[in-house]
Amino acid sequence: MLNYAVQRLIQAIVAIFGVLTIVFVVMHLSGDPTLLLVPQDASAEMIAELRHQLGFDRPIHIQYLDYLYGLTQLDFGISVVQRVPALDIVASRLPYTIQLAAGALVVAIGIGIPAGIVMATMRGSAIERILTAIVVTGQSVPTFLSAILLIFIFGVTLRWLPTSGAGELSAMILPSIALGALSMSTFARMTRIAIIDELGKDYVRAGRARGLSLGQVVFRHVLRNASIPVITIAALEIGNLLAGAVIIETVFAWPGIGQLAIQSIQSRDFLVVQVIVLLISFVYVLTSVLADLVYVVVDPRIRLVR
Amino acid sequence: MSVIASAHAVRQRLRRVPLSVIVVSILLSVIILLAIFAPFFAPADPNNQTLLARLKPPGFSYRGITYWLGTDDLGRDLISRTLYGARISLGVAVLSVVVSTLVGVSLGMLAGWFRGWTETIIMRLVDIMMSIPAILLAVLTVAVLGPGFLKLVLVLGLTRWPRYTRVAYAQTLQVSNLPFIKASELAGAGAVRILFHHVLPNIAGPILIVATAEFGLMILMESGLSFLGLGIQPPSASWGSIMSVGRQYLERAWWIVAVPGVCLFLLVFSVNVLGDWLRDQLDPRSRSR
Amino acid sequence: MTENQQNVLELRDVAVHFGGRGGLLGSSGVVVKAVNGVDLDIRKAETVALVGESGCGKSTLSNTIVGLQAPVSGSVKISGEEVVGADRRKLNDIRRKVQMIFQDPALSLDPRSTIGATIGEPLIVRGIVRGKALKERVGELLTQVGLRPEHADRYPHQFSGGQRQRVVIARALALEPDLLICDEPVSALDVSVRAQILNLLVALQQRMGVSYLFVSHDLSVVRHICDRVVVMYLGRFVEIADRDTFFADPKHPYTRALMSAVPEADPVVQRGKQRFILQGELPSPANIPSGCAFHTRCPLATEICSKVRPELTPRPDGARVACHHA
Amino acid sequence: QTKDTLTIDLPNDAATLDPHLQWNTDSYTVYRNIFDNLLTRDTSGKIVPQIATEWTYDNDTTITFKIRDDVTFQDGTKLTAEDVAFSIGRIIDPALKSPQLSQFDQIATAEAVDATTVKVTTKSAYPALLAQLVKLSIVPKAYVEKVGDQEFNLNPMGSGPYKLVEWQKGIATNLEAYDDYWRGQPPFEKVVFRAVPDVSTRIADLKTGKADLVRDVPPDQASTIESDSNTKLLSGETERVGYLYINAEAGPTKDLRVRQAIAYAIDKQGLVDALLEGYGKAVDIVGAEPIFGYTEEVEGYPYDPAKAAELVKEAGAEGATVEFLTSPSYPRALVEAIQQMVNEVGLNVTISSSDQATFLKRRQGDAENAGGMAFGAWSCACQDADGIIFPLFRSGSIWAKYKNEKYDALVDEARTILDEEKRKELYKQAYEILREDVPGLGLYQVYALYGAAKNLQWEPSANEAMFVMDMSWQQ
Amino acid sequence: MDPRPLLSVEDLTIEIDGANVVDGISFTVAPGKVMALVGESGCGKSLTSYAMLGLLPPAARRSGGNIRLDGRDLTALSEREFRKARGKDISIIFQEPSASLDPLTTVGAQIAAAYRTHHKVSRTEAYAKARQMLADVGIPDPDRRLHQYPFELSGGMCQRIMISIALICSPRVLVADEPTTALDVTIQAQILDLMKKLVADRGTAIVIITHDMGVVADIADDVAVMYAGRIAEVAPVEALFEKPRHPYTALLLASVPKLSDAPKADLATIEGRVPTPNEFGAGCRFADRCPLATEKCRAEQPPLFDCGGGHRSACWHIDRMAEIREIAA
Ligand SMILES: Nc1ncnc2c1ncn2[C@@H]1O[C@H](COP(=O)(O)OP(=O)(O)OP(=O)(O)O)[C@@H](O)[C@H]1O
Ligand SMILES: Nc1ncnc2c1ncn2[C@@H]1O[C@H](COP(=O)(O)OP(=O)(O)OP(=O)(O)O)[C@@H](O)[C@H]1O
Ligand SMILES: [Mg+2]
Ligand SMILES: [Mg+2]
Repeated sequence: MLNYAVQRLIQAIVAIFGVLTIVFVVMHLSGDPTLLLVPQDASAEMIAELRHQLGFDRPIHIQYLDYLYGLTQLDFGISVVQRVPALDIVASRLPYTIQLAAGALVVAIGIGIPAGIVMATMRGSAIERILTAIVVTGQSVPTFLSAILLIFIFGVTLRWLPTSGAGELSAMILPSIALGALSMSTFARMTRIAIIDELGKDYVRAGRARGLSLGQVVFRHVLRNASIPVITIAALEIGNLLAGAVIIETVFAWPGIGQLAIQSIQSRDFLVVQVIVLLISFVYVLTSVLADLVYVVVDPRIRLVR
Repeated sequence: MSVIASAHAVRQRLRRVPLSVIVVSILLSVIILLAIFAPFFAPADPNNQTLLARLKPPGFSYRGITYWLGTDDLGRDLISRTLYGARISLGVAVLSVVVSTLVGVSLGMLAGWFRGWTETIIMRLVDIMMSIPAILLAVLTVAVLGPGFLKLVLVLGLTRWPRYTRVAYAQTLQVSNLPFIKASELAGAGAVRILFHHVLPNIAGPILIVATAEFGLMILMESGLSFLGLGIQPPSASWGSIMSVGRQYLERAWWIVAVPGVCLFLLVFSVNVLGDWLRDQLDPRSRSR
Repeated sequence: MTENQQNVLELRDVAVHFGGRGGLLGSSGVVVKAVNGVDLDIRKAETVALVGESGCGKSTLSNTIVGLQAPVSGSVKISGEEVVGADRRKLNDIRRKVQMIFQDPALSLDPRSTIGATIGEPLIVRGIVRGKALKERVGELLTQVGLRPEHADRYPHQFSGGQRQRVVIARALALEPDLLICDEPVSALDVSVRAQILNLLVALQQRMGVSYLFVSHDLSVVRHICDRVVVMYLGRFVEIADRDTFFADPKHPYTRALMSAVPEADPVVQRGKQRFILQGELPSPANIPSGCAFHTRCPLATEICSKVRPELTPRPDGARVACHHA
Repeated sequence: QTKDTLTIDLPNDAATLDPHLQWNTDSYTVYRNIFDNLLTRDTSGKIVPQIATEWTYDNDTTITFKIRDDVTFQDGTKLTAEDVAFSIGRIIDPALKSPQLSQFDQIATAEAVDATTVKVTTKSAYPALLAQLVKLSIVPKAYVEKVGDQEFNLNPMGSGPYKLVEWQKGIATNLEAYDDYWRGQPPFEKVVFRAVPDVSTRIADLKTGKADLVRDVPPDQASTIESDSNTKLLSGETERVGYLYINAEAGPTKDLRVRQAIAYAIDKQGLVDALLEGYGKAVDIVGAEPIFGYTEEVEGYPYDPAKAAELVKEAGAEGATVEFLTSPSYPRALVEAIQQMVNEVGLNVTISSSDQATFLKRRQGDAENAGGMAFGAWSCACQDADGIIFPLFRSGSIWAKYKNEKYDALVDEARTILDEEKRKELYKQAYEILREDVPGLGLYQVYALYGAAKNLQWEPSANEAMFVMDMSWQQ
Repeated sequence: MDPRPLLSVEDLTIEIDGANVVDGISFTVAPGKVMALVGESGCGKSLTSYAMLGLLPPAARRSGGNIRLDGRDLTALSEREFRKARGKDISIIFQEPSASLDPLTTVGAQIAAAYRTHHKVSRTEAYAKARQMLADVGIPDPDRRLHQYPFELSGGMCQRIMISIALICSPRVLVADEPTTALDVTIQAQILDLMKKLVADRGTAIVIITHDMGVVADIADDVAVMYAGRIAEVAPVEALFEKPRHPYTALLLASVPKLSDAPKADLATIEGRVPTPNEFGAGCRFADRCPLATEKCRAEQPPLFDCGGGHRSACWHIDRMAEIREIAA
């Protein structure tokens, strides 16, 4: 157990550090924000002056060390664009992101897993075909299109739901569906595969041999066994939902991390991007630890050794 | 007798292929053929603009040219653009899947075979890459590398490889404990030979499955980048970029999204059905004997 | 058994352990002592059977002999050459003289290679023959194991289990080894096919003078094929004897239990047999009982057994047994 | 049925609310409703008093402003000349690292002479001073000094018609009427600026009544707004000009004939009619009607593809590759249309679209790497030719990939004299040179398009400002 | 044979892809008796056992014959009724004991659940019953074992658990599909002894499927030898071993090394291989490999001839068996 904790900690530090470094380097290779900040009629000297003031004229390794030093002081820096601590900016968006990710997860899991179960147990039926079509639709419509279609149908035409924003609870529904659709497909496919795998195992036949119906075997035994691969993708999907929502958040004007991330990248607001990336890789590590713990709960064979 | 028997076996196997798989394979072949031979099938130059014929519905005729599926916002023929767009969408998807497979599988096999430090470094790198959301990484890399078809392929390939590495790694671990691999080692075969002659062919199945799933995703990723203005360079078009233009005209000109949208659906649908079928085929339990 | 015959295999105090040695991030720390200090010589054209329960270390020992597994201590010599600590090049040289046949023919062949490619692999990678000569050699080997040269283009799944095991044997023979390690070569096969493979192994030995280390738990097979029997329990040898001595007068209580547990294919004999059924199961090799490892299940066990480990000691009839009470 | 809240959808939220930091459209759209400026422009574009009541030039470099004495900040304190001088001094202080510094760096000092008088001195004669001061917001000295720069950005306070209630960064800015506003009661109780990046969503918001006013409607979408019974389209001719930059210092376009060929190749009217759906007006110079220095006397290039092709041939540039830089911020369709037009006369134009930062880096970098062409839509929000053609074409400026000493001299002079007639003449000459050399090509005057609720009354202005004070519900 | 067999399989035929993989097999089992079904891999033994439980895989279909348990035709039951019979009237255990248990549930819960499937009792009662059952199958310290997971138990232990599950509702027939193949010989001996004891104590009829002639010799009362989906020979165990009446059986027995053999002498073998279902001809399926085969064998399928004493054989040449013994020797 202790061994596990130590290992996970080292892994987490390595991963987060690696992510930071990669993003830092790539970001700085892509230019700095000075040009975007100055008015269009600024002169070359003015730009150079501002760049100097902001410290972007220093060699990249110096900037990097400087940044790392800041981190050791728990100082995440101040956004050059917004002149506000980068951490505050990200923190203010976090609740929205969590809301949306949770909504999407509800859609993805709430629809995806039952659909996968049905598809696995009713192979060859009409219901399976209908579900397959739904699942494939989720996988083949670009989110920028599905989002605007949802807005037009449920917002503009039917007027059932708000078209944008993050105020009321009802505003969450459309973005959750749009964002959850792709994950829903992933869950449905993985669940289907996991269950089909399990259905081929001997204990299923053994269960039926002692008088259980297929449905009973599925609910008593198969689901639990099939949950392990599904937990694995669930952990991966949560990370994806946080920042994978770039386009959805843009279209729905949902003020989450995804939208912030893309805007910060576009405006080269380095420090904000770094905080976001830090946050996401942290969540990633956290969810995979969580997944490990869930494995242990679900599967007595698994011990926290690795 | 053996000839007869094998012919019989082939017929038997074909008989077992479900109708849906056959239909879908034909569909896929048609899409691929249309894409490859786009210049033959396209009724018009996909980049030829006629500003006076913009946003016209299917069947519209102007100066003796009939636009069977309508025109886009610059008065270009939508069939032709969709056909040529297929080349780009498929091209990006196929090539980026190839790139990520090459990178991912090689690394995965190395990690699984050599273990130790190689394994630690590669698998930690995988962790790192997986914890940066692909779309952000892609946007960042496009910003550095600049846009363009090949760069796009590179960007998508280089952001997606960890998925393959994971699968290849796990599979290699499994396969490398099998007696036939040990037998090869005893025969004196080196790591390279074993990995390419014995491990790779035997882990190809699961990798193929990942690749089919990724294939559709790559097309979506490309269209996402197109939406953000970082995809394929105009005037070339991918299905994604046609749709991202068309979404502004949902009310005025629904056909702009509908035509590539339907194509994309059919493509992803076909690939998925094939992938699932393939998966079932590779599953030893579903094979008789 | 003439005196001046050279030993094809010499094992001296070989021990193989798993796990435990990991450093900072090492695994659980449990050490599995799979093989614990064994000595064995195999002479030319001799068949030695290694019997014992599942998990007692038979496969581990086999793997160690061919160099697939490094021992923690001891020496393994094939035809006088040391395997332990040999570099890759040397090991490859030594491996020409020792090959292995695995238990499951279905897993021993690469399903994606033709059997011709599989059999030819050792010849190709060592650059022994190429092109047409290779084809001929493969054909020859196939004929030798009772298959036809034209089978070379087929894939494993086109063969039955027995045929596959013949292919495996052909591959092992390609380098004309002095010693063949057969790790349960027939236990996955059907009864009638088993006989074919046993006949083949016997014929090959007579023709080529190859020695076998024959791992099995089927005593009737062992009795049929081997010259000498070694019984292994939890990583140690507990009895070594010539076949006739062994079957006529098994001495170690474990050996006797084993013999009475193997059902005879004859209802009259089988039902008339005096049964000596062991209670309990094989202890875990990660946690080997003190003293004589068998004392937990032994009907003869006394106090000394749990304290002092008996050494292999020679008996008048030539057998060597590790037991305080035999 | 009039509501007391006005909701405005902008593409982005304000980056900062400290008016001295950012000069991007979305930020100033918001904060200019919180602050008053020293000067402002009326709907016709004329510079008129706001906080300053009158001003006199003491000499070419000194100007004295008279300040209103009836203005209070939103905390009730009086706005004095002290505050005005502080505001000017603050923005030119390098310690603030204001990106706007370059707009005001001609100012040497600003001092309060008495409670209602401020004296500003410039480094040299600077005719654009007043136009620049239109962009200067007056901040309360005492408050800023008390809370500090960072806090002031988060909780700004000014003398404008609206005060900040809540700033949900990146989401929305909520304002509330300042009842004691010196120009009278503001028209709406509350104003909300929301950030809605996607134009289709903004339009959907408008149609469903979630927003009352939306900005940046593309001409293509005008008809869907007009056809909806709840919404209407507001359009305003602006000082913004759509132009094509042509690299005169590198690549095939270094050859004058090629640049001229490009000028002949483009059917401006066609672009305006088809892609802008008429919301725009073709121009012959790089400048639109509302600017000072605009002239109709410079002749434009007619659409003449045959002539263009001939010029290309003459220059031996057939099939020469011209890189057309662009970014997602510019209208893609327009870029593609221009590409085809230029291709048709024998050049080979390839589009390179990258994100805005990269685009700027290349466009503003050295000529070799700055592409052959780029589209731009320029407004200096100062309604003066100086704010356009000086930064764009004066050699040495980051945008200019062109050098003509005669031209440089003309624009240099024009920015240092105050005589309006003389300046007009200088700009006319400058435009003649630009016409001849074609380092850039004016395409059209941009019309700003807004979607509005049917009962919203507002007249968009040429400088694209959105003063809520000028809006009201229709009775 | 016993006048009132408990289980009788009559003319059972199972079809896969249009081929009769199991083709008209019949045998009966009396209460308290052990019937062994032997034959090479792939000859249809497992399919037969699945058919007895009504659990054929989707690809397979029972195309003829029926299975009677105490006179009741199981094949006529609806799926619902069959479900009631499974575990209560007829039970099965499989080759891989650990794979047949749900890895994520404690063995106690699994045994108790098996009881509660057919009896309306409280959880505690079911556990008590489970505990009793564990003690019956000779598991030491049953209270602790109840709360362990399958992975914590050895293969032999798991097989005992499987037997507990199979027997907890006191079925009258137990089908055991290669119950000891995956186990060590010492453990195999324990399990076989346990099964013998159960037969003696409870009078359960057992159908044991195996390809190990030693196991047959040890436990069976009667033996049915299957070849390529058909029954080749049925006989009481001693009779079969002593005097096989089918060439296949004779050769099979001869291929097992015996005490009497000289060491390293050639063993008898059967040339060729078992035909696959799509290679089945019209005649005797063993004809291609049979040293006695004649034209008639290839053309006509032999019926099961009664040779007296419960011994029946499907061979046209029962009278020439001496020749075979010659060959085998
Ligand atoms: N790679 C390994 N890591 C850890 N433990 C191992 C490893 N390989 C084998 N063991 C353990 O070593 C012991 C001996 O295993 P081995 O495979 O040699 O037994 P065996 O006698 O061949 O058994 P079987 O008859 O089942 O083949 C077993 O307890 C096994 O679990
Ligand atoms: N699910 C299935 N789909 C297709 N064919 C099957 C299936 N199950 C069994 N078969 C075929 O039916 C035949 C009989 O199979 P069965 O499993 O009954 O053999 P068996 O006698 O039990 O063999 P073993 O001793 O190897 O267990 C074989 O040829 C097998 O290939
Ligand atoms: Mg082994
Ligand atoms: Mg079977």
